[in-house]
Amino acid sequence: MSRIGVFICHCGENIAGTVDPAKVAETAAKMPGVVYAVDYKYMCSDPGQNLIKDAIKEKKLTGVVVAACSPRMHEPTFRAASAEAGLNPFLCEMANIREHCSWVHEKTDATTEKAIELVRIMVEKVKRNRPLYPIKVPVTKTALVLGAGVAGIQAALDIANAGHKVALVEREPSIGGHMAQLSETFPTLDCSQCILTPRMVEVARHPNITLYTYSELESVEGFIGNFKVKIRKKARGIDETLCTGCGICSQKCPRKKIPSEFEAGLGLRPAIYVPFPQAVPNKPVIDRKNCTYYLKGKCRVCEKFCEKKAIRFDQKDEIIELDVGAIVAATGYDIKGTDFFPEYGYGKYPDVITGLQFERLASASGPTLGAIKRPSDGKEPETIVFIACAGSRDPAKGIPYCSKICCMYTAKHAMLYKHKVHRGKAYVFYMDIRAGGKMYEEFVRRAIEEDGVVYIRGRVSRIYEEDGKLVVKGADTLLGGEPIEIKADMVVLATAMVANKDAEELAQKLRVSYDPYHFLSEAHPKLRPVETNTAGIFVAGAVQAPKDIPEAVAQASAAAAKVAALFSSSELSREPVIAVVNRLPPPEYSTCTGCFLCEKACPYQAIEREEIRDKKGNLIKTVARINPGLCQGCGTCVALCRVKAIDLEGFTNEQVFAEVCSLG
Amino acid sequence: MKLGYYPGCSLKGSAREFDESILALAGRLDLHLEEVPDWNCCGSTAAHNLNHLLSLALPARVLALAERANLNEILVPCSACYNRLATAAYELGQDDALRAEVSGIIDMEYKGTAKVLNIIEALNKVFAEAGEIKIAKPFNHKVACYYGCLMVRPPKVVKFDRPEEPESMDELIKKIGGEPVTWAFKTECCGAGLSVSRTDLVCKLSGKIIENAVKAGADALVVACPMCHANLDMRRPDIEKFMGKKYPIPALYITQAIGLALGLDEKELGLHRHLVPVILPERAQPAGPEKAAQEKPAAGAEE
Amino acid sequence: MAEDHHPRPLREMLAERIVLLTQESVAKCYQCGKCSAGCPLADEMDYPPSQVLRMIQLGLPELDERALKSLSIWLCLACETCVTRCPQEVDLPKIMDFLRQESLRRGLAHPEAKNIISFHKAFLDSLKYTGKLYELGLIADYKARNPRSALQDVLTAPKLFFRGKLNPIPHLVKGRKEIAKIFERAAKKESKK
Amino acid sequence: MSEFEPKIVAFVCNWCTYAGADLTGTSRIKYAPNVRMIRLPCTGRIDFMLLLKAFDQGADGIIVSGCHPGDCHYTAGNFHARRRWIIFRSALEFLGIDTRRVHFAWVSAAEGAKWAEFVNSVTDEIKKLGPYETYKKAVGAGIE
Repeated sequence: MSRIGVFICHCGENIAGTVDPAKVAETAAKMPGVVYAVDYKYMCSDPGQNLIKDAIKEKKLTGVVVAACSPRMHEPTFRAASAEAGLNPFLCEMANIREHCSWVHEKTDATTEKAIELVRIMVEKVKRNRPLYPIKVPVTKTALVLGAGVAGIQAALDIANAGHKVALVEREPSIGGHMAQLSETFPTLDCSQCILTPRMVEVARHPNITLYTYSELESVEGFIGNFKVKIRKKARGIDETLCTGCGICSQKCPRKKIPSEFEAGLGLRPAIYVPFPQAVPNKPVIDRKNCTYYLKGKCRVCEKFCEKKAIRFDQKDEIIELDVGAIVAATGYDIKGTDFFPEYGYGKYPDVITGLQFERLASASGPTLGAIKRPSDGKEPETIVFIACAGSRDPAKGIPYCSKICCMYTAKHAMLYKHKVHRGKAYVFYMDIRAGGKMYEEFVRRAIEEDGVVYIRGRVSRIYEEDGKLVVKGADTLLGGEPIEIKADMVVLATAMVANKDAEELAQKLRVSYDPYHFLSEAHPKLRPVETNTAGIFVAGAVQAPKDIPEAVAQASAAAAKVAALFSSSELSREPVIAVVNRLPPPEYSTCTGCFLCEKACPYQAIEREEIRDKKGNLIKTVARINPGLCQGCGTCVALCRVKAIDLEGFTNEQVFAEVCSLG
Repeated sequence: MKLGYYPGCSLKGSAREFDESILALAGRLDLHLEEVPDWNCCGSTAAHNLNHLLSLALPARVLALAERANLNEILVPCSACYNRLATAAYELGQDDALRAEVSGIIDMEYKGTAKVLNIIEALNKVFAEAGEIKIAKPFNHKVACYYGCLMVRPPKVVKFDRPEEPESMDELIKKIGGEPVTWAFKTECCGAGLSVSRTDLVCKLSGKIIENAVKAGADALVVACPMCHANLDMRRPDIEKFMGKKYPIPALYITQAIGLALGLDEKELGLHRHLVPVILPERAQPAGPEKAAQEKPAAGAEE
Repeated sequence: MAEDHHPRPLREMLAERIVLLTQESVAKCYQCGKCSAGCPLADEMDYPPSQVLRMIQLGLPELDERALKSLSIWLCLACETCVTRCPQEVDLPKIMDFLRQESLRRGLAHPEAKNIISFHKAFLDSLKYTGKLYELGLIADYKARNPRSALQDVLTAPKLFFRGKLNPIPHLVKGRKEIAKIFERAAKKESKK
Repeated sequence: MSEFEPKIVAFVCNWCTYAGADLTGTSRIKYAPNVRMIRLPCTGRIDFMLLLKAFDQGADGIIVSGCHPGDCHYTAGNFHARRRWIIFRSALEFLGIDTRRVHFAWVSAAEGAKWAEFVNSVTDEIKKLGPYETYKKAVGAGIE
């Protein structure tokens, strides 16, 4: 027999102004199961809370209803109070007679009548409440970081330095990502590799970081604190333990004319190669698509010359299984090529290049050792044109959004060109200059005022070749849209920053949502920028949206902080408001018939299949089981279950129907 | 193969050699052309400049007549007419209310079933059906294929192979043993509509086109539009005056080029009607036959 | 467009009439200038295409009028280059067609556009009666309207004639009555816009 | 008995509509006192037998309100609710239940005013329809 206490709050005049608390208390006292009902000026005040605590002790209450403001306001307060008095906090409910009653209705009997019914509803519910206990989930204190560009590296280092293990996975043969390809970085013009390579080395040396290069995520299972992931370690074709990285294999490899990915196609590499000199790890891979041995079945020159006998032509991909507690996705971005612009020659002009290619030209370690030479004939361009928004802000042919970094790197490119080719002429066609950021606007102004880069406000309609020059047909909208024709030697397109081709696939593997452009979605655009809608999975860098280096690094550190917080205790506890599938003694075991309609409906893949077997191990029946770690308690499965085998703690069918019945 | 045929006004007048060469080809490639009965002018630039509804109604009448005559595919050689008809079909296809209104204006129901083909599409169809074409006299010349505006733009209406630097005409030229040059003005505007009223502008635009073709080393300009031809051929004296420079390079219709390759007679193809005499320099090493041979798979691929 | 039969005041904002009668929104244009950059005649125009559009975007009567008075709208060749390359897919040629017709409705056409317009008019008039273009007649008519152009083409015309490119007699459409009707109806409806 | 005061039961989700109704309160927007709110984690939790139960208990009208499409706190619960309702509606109609008495809405946590308007409009409509006698007769359960 339940013993419910009802506590009606005046909230000063806020409730008492339109509702008659005394009458509510009086009527509540008569409700079946209610042993005590009282009204008080401010229930949330200390004396108010003591009133409740004392009543719980003296009246041996089995349930408490506080009729006051919205539970979204003070439920924690009163549940804590109940707990202090030794009552399970989930046996305390609130009737919202302020926001839903006194504040929205006139001072009439109807209003008091409504307050009474709201109380009755809650009384009927709380009678059927069961004590609940927070769910404890163990946490594996190892983080998986996907992608070892600057964001991934930063996240990995921060987590590792917080004292946790990190598995860092990179699909390319070396870590470093796009940043390793850059020449100098805006707005400080410090050399990209000079600031990045120390971090790369630190990653390689860090005792808490295990590096998986030339590896990709195969699959993810489990939930926050308890993910099981499979990593595919692609066959490098060498024994990394033996290889010293001496590089003789690359020198001797007869196939040397393969366009280098790292050089953005402007340089060449052999079939067995290390992407760039500072690569981490400094171990080669065999490019099986281009290796003579794999194509023709003979050659093996590298094998002959390798003193350590480290070449392994028969090496197979390896699948590595890891248990991790959190995942940081930092797989970065891709850029559109020059080939999708009909009006810019469908990429057929060798001297129309992308911004990334220009970075390689300008890089001291690049194919031209930092000299600006045009790809077609290696001549130094006397006139160069930069085109911003090449694909960005172009719903018709490109992408509608702004790629964010182009304004800055275009200014940088023009500046670098002027520094290297003093007498050269540099023009930038732009629509707007978006230089929001510390020292950014100043940087752009410097390019214009000190380095004499000419900015022309207008988009380029067409590029074509005539008399060995690239004719750039633009217009200057500041001259009233006057057509401007520039005969250039080289054109650099600030092509759009887009999501990786397989970003969608990654999102699906991770079970996180993504936007129409296939960038991964953050849990909240303002307040949860590094979490995803899947607990325990975080985003860092351009995988979430176009970003420059400072932003990517900041977000990476933020994600690392979130991971560290998650790892700060060996267990995490969650609200016990989750679904459960009933269990009965044999021979039923459960009313669940195993139709698994719920399985498809569950947004969190929280429904598992449990096989019930007899002692001999023969399968008796397969029933649904809800993973308490994954379930978020939406109750969709409950409503869906035809046989009412599933119920939602805190909102059980019994409770909800009782609430409805109390209206009768 | 049978196609509806809408020659349009210019092919019955200033561009009759286009008409003649098409009919000559048709004879040779067993293409049966059935003229749209009692067709009228498409309204051309004038109509869509001055009266939107008229610019839809005039083509709509032509299309409706074609529908009545059960011609569901109509060859429209003149790019200008082709563009007007295609645009009308497109706009009326988008908006039923408008279609009803226009049907009212022309006193005929326009259903929107008739499909218009430009000359390149039609030729590709014919070649595809003919399979192998016997090249009597490879058109062994360096050719600047000039597509102009109205056959390739706007993409959402005409759906040509590609809006910038199209290729299908170059492919045809290769098929007949010619050598298309890469040049920059394939789809630049010649000044079309202003031919009479602002000849000065036409000279400027067409001048640039001829200049670029010559620079690219072309022996001949090949066109698919009477307007373009008028400006590049008839206007040549004005252009030469404007540019202060002589341009002997002839401008042929694609159909004439093909005709020559198939060994048709020059008169039959109306070459004598050009203002700029069609004199093509003989070229050494007839790259023609094997070029044509190479193209066979391509021809197959088009079926 | 079918619902626009009733006359409406010509004074309302041009941008609104454009949306109403061509379903094109000038607000889509973000003034990148690509149309002006690619327009074959931009340098001949008093205002390059992007500027004409800009005037209309502001929605000020005096600028609306300036756009309608511009020579640019008459020089536009409808070569469709702009719309083919416009990142925002603004159908400028369609808008230009509208502006020309509107400028005639309001009697604001640029004086220098006189012979362009009279050529178009001559063209349509000859159509109205023949149903097909009668080039010789057209040229004659056009020259009658523009005495200044009388000497133009006197050298070319005979050449064409002797090459059989100019027909002395017009081709006539049988359904000439229908054609005339089409002209009347269309004119009536357009004038009501 | 003066004017007929309908009894309306509202099934609302905790994250959007319940919070929205809270906002109606904090912004002191007045609305008809006829509605009784049942708080659920998500409209996806709503078992439509609850609606029948509510009618059973003498409800004259029912409101089901949750997050806007795409805003569901649980990503898709509100869609499940909608889909299930489409099926359930025909069932109700088959049973001869007046579906004009069941109202759906999307009210976000920011739409306090909308909630008030919605409740008022539903109340007015139910008033027009009058008390749900037919149901009461149908189930033969005379409620007060």
